[in-house]
Amino acid sequence: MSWIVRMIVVLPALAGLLGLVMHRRRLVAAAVAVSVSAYVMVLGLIQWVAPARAADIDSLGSLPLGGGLAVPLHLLSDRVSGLVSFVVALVVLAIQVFTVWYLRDDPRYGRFAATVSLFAAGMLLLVQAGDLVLMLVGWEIMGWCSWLLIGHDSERPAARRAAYKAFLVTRVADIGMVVGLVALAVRAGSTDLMAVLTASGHDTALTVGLVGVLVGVAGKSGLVPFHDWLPDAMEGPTPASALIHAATMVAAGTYLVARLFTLYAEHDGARLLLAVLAALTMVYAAVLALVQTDIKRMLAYSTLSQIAIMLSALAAAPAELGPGAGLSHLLGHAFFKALLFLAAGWLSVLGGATALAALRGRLRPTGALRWATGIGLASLAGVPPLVGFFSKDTVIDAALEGTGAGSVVVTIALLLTVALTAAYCTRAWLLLDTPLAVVPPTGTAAGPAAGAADPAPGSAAASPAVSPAASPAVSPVAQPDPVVPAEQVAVVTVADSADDAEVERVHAHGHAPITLSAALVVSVLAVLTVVATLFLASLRGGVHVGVLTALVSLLLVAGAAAAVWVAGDRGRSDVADRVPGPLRDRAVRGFGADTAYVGIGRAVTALARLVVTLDRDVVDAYPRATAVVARAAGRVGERSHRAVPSLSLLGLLGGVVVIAILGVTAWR
Amino acid sequence: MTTRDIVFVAVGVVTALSALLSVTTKHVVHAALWLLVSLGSLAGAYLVLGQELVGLVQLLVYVGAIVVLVLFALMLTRAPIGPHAEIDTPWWQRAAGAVLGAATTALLASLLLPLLSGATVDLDAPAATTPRIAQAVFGTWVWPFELLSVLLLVALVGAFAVSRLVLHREDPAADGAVRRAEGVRR
Amino acid sequence: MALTLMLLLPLLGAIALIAIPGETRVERAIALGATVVTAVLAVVVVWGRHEVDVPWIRALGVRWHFGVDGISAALVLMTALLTVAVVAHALSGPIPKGGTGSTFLGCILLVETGALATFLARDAILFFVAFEVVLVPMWVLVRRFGDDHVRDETRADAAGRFVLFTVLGSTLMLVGILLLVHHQGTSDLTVLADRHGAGLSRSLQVAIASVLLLGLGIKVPLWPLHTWLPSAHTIAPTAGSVLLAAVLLKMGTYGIVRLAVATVPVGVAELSPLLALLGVVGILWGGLACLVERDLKRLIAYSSVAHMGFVALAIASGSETGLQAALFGNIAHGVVAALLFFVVGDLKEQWGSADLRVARAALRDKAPRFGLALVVGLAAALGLPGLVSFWGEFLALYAAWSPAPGRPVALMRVCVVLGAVGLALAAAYSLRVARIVWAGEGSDRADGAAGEPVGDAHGARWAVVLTLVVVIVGLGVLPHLLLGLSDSATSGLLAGVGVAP
Amino acid sequence: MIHLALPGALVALLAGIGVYGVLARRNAVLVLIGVELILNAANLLLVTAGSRPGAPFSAGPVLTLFVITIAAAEITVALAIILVLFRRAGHIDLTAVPDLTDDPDDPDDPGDLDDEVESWGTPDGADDGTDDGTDEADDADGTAAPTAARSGEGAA
Repeated sequence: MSWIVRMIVVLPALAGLLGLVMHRRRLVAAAVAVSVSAYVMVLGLIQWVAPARAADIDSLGSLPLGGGLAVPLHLLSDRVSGLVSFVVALVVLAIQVFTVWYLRDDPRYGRFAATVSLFAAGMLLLVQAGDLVLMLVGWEIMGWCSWLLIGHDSERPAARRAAYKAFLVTRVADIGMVVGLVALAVRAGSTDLMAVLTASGHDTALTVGLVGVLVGVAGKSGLVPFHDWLPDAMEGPTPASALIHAATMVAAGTYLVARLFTLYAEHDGARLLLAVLAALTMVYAAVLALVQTDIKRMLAYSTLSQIAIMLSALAAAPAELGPGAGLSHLLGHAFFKALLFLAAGWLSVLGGATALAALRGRLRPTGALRWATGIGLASLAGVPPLVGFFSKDTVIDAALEGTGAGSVVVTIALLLTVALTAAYCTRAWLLLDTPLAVVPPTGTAAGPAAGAADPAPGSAAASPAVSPAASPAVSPVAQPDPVVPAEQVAVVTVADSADDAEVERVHAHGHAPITLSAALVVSVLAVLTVVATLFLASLRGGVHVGVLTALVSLLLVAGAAAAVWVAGDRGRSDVADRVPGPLRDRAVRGFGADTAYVGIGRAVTALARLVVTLDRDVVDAYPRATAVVARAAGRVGERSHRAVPSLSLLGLLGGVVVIAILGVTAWR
Repeated sequence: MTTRDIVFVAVGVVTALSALLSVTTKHVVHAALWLLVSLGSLAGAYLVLGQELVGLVQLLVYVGAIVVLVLFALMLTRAPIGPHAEIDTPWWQRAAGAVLGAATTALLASLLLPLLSGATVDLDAPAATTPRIAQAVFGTWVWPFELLSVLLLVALVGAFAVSRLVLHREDPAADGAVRRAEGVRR
Repeated sequence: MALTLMLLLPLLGAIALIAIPGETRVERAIALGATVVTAVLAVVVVWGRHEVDVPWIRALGVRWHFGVDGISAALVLMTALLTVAVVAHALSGPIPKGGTGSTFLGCILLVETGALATFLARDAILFFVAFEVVLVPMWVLVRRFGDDHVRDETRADAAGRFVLFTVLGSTLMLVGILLLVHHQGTSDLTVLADRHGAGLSRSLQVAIASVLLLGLGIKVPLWPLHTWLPSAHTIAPTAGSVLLAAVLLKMGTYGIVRLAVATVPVGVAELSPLLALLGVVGILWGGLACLVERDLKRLIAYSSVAHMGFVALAIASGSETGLQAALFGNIAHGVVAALLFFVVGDLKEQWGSADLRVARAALRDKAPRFGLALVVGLAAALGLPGLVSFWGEFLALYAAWSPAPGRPVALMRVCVVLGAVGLALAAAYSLRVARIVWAGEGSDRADGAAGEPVGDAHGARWAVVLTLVVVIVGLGVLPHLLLGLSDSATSGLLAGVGVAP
Repeated sequence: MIHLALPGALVALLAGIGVYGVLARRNAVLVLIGVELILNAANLLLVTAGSRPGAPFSAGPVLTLFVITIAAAEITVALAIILVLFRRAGHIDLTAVPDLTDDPDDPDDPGDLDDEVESWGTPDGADDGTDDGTDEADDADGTAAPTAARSGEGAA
């Protein structure tokens, strides 16, 4: 068993390394990436279903540290980690297969696939880790790989910026993570998970640790103050988005909190904080998802909302129920979100754009894709036989069972979110599926910039014409001199993502017709979305649906869907158009969160400039002052030695005589 | 007060007086000549002290060579003939010099006189000092002696080289321009 | 025997090289041969834990005492191996202008001699002598072989700053050593560590520790004493920068551990709040300066200030984990800074300057090998787990959170939080560099020569860079190797039971 | 019989007079006369000490001989230097403020020393031929004749 666990962690890393070495040979890179993912998936399956003990602890070799700290580098293998790693490996495999098609013309495919493998290694390490340090390792590796993946198309300034923003925001949140983990480790005297969970005493350290870890989780999972990096991360290729959003990076926070659940369950303050953040995020993100003009950004906001739902389960569930509800939503979400993203990628290739306005009605003529998207959206909305329904209702049920202020907040937010989720899913479906009227309502089309993307049929041919028209809006006109303005050299660059929201992000290197394997992958994910509830059943507390809650949520879903149906005139118009223009525009831009980030960045840059000035003029003053004084003294000394020879001789002899007199008198 | 004492005092007075004159006279050349007298009478003092050889060498080297050299130097440097007020430093510096000289004398006297007071030496017994000195020079002191000859040689060559030395001075302006041009090239 | 040979070989090589006039092929063979054999001997010496101990200056009781222990082993290995890399790198390209190649190589070998002797010295006076040996060749490297694109005055200024700062530092250190030796009656570091400050009054310990820390802090460099570093790094040739960052700075921290912590523990404990504070200010200061710094080499120099801040913080914690973290951080920074300076030095050689304002072709596509090395170096600089720097920094934060008894806990914890902020700053500046140089921010407006792709690394230079990348990843994945070396030695050092060989 | 206090007193006198001579003269040659007096004082002291009974190795007279020789060497070199000074500055007045500037144009250039050493190294003939050649010829002429004249006067 330990062999399998180690292989699960090590193999993807090796695949990443090999892929990096072999990145020029496309076929080899693809073969390595896909076959290793498949193998790891099989290993994950074995780990999940193998009839083993409840938990199995293995070590990578404890660190030889002399002090009071033990770093055993344990790997903890149990049902939960088995199931999660199986699902992660499955999603990764799907993404790898899909990528072979999606990036078939991209010269950087090899490196992309290798990075995805490394990313998977990071996530699997986090999943298998029974040690805080290993968790942090996996956590940060994912952050770094997300930087590489989001910035994959580094020719585009928006992609560079988004990658930078994503890593920086999560890294700032990781300040809390590192401090929190250090505090927890100090409290236990060890970084072993079991020791941390069973340690007692040191309430301050516990509070700092739990809150710190929460801050870190909020960063990676996109809870409210840190949420804005996630929609921007859509600048990466769609498979990367699927990877980041479905099962790995943003969900890692949930898994981490679930692993530490026993600590959180007994600490009301940290749980309340988590509950408030999650509640705020899920409603806020769902509202924003409703008005988005870009399908990938819409999915990104829906991810924010769904991740908050998972975390809310952990914040509200009673201690005896365990983290099962959150994990179950994590797994369910992994299936349908991966499905939705891959479908969106497929659709964007067909439509040549990701803007909803450009994709209107393009779903209708496609067969499998239409079904897959439908299943995905339905699952997201929480339609009964699909996995989304079960996992979501499990969360609601867990929240209802909880006590305290946190669960109340969470329950209210959950019910609101259920309705909002159904609404935006319906809207998306209607927009994508309803065939266009003969005269498209361009005048009232969403947002001012949407007019640029002409939703006329045959836009696959039109999109190359659109892209250059849109790109000047993104990057300033090239200047003749090669010197970058100082503003660009500094950390912060002007916010351009908001203007970018409407720009198509489709990859020029993806227009070939879909291959069978890629289509098959999407279909398999769709099937799994239907049946995945069976997987969840093996999880303790994984599926727990009360009749009342199911009824309430069904009513909410149906009501919201019907409302959208009516308000959107059966899909012939966009519901979001009913929102006043300026307000909607602001909502599309995320209500200026980006501006706030830029403001913070500017403040830090200003501080940095101050530091450089101080370094040059104040701290450096003392050596320079010393130099000036020394030089002046030297000059004075030199001048005094340029005297008339006979005078100098007089002085010299006078001195000699004086010294001699002193010597003689002393000798006496 | 023995005879030798008296003779020494006489010679010593001549020595000291001529030395004093040699440093105070206003004639440049007279200074050299008074030095001649002083060194010569010092040779006499050596004789009185019973060191014939030293006295002889003193006469030969100092009186015969060095003073002549000094005279040559004076001529080569176009020393003025006749009394000349400007060979001396300003009065205050001379006063300071006098004080310092007196202080030196006082210092040395205060050291030497107690040390040597009462010490007498009998020089009347005939003693062949020269052979002893010859033996010492070529026996005990032979290595320093050889070194000394090398030193003399080096000094001669050095003096020759120094007098041939040409202090090289180009036109400063042109030099600077060249250097600046080089700086630009660098 | 092997130890003596190891010290003598680079010295003889250096003398031979400096004696050789002009350019011949012999000098290359001598330099490479001497360094490679020295590196092999270093491995042998570290493996066998060799020791040499004979009387040297009897009148002063100074002994010719060299030896390896867990604290110095990794540093010795790193110095010997990195010098091979430096020499191989220097030989595979043009020797910097300013003098003959043999002088250049000779200076490198002299620096190696001094550094090895410093790390091996077991006698305080000997330590000081070895410490000083490094100075002059390093000055030559900066002054004569420095960046020839700047004015001569700039070079003179940088070299002068370097020399004056470090000489001031070592003078203060000498005062501290003399005080210590005078009061303890011996200069043998093993004996001094055994006594562990016994027989010295508290105030005396504080005085000695403050002089030693001040002197060595210049070399580290601690925060307000760091202003010599950026200019020296910017001007120095690649070899000089690498040696400066990877070897010379380490001598400062090593000296603090070996000279101050081991011999006057009470004094160091008394001063550790200040040390921690300066370290943290250095972390933040360096990180912030890197955010707007425009010269790439200066930027790496400031990041060195930040990284050495972590080491200072770890030492200030006074715990065993802290010492191990400090030693680990030392090695990590040495390797990472070496890699970055190799890459940036090569880029500067091709670009003519390392100015970030000039828009240039993206390395990612135009020079993928440099790109890879740069990205790995930057990732390591920001403390990415799985790479070598992470362990030093994480353990430093851990150690500072739970310092040894007697340290102000609250202050240290504030320092930890600020240090973690420094980690975020490190991410910001590393990615800023990556975004500009690797991903090519502004590369669309690069025209003329700036838009041309640079020649990629190849041959020996690629081998050097690749080796460093492998070491960075390898030690990051398997920190056991390095931590195992220093494990028992640090506990011995802290407990004052002598340094286990 | 002789009382050694007498030569001792003479030593002190001579040294003091020598010191005064060194300090009271502007002419460099006359300063040298003062130096000679001091040297002779030292010689006399050596002889005096050497003539005390029991002085070993005949050190007194022998060292005196040595000092006389050394003095000869010294004065040769000193006079040569004075001659050079005279040729360069046109006087041998020690109270004049000396001109010590090496190169008024660029006093801080570290290359100066190198340049000067290089120019010392060059043989006279090469580039300095015109300038210095005439100078030397001038000196040669100028020394021969007046020396004879002045030595005659001096003798008179």
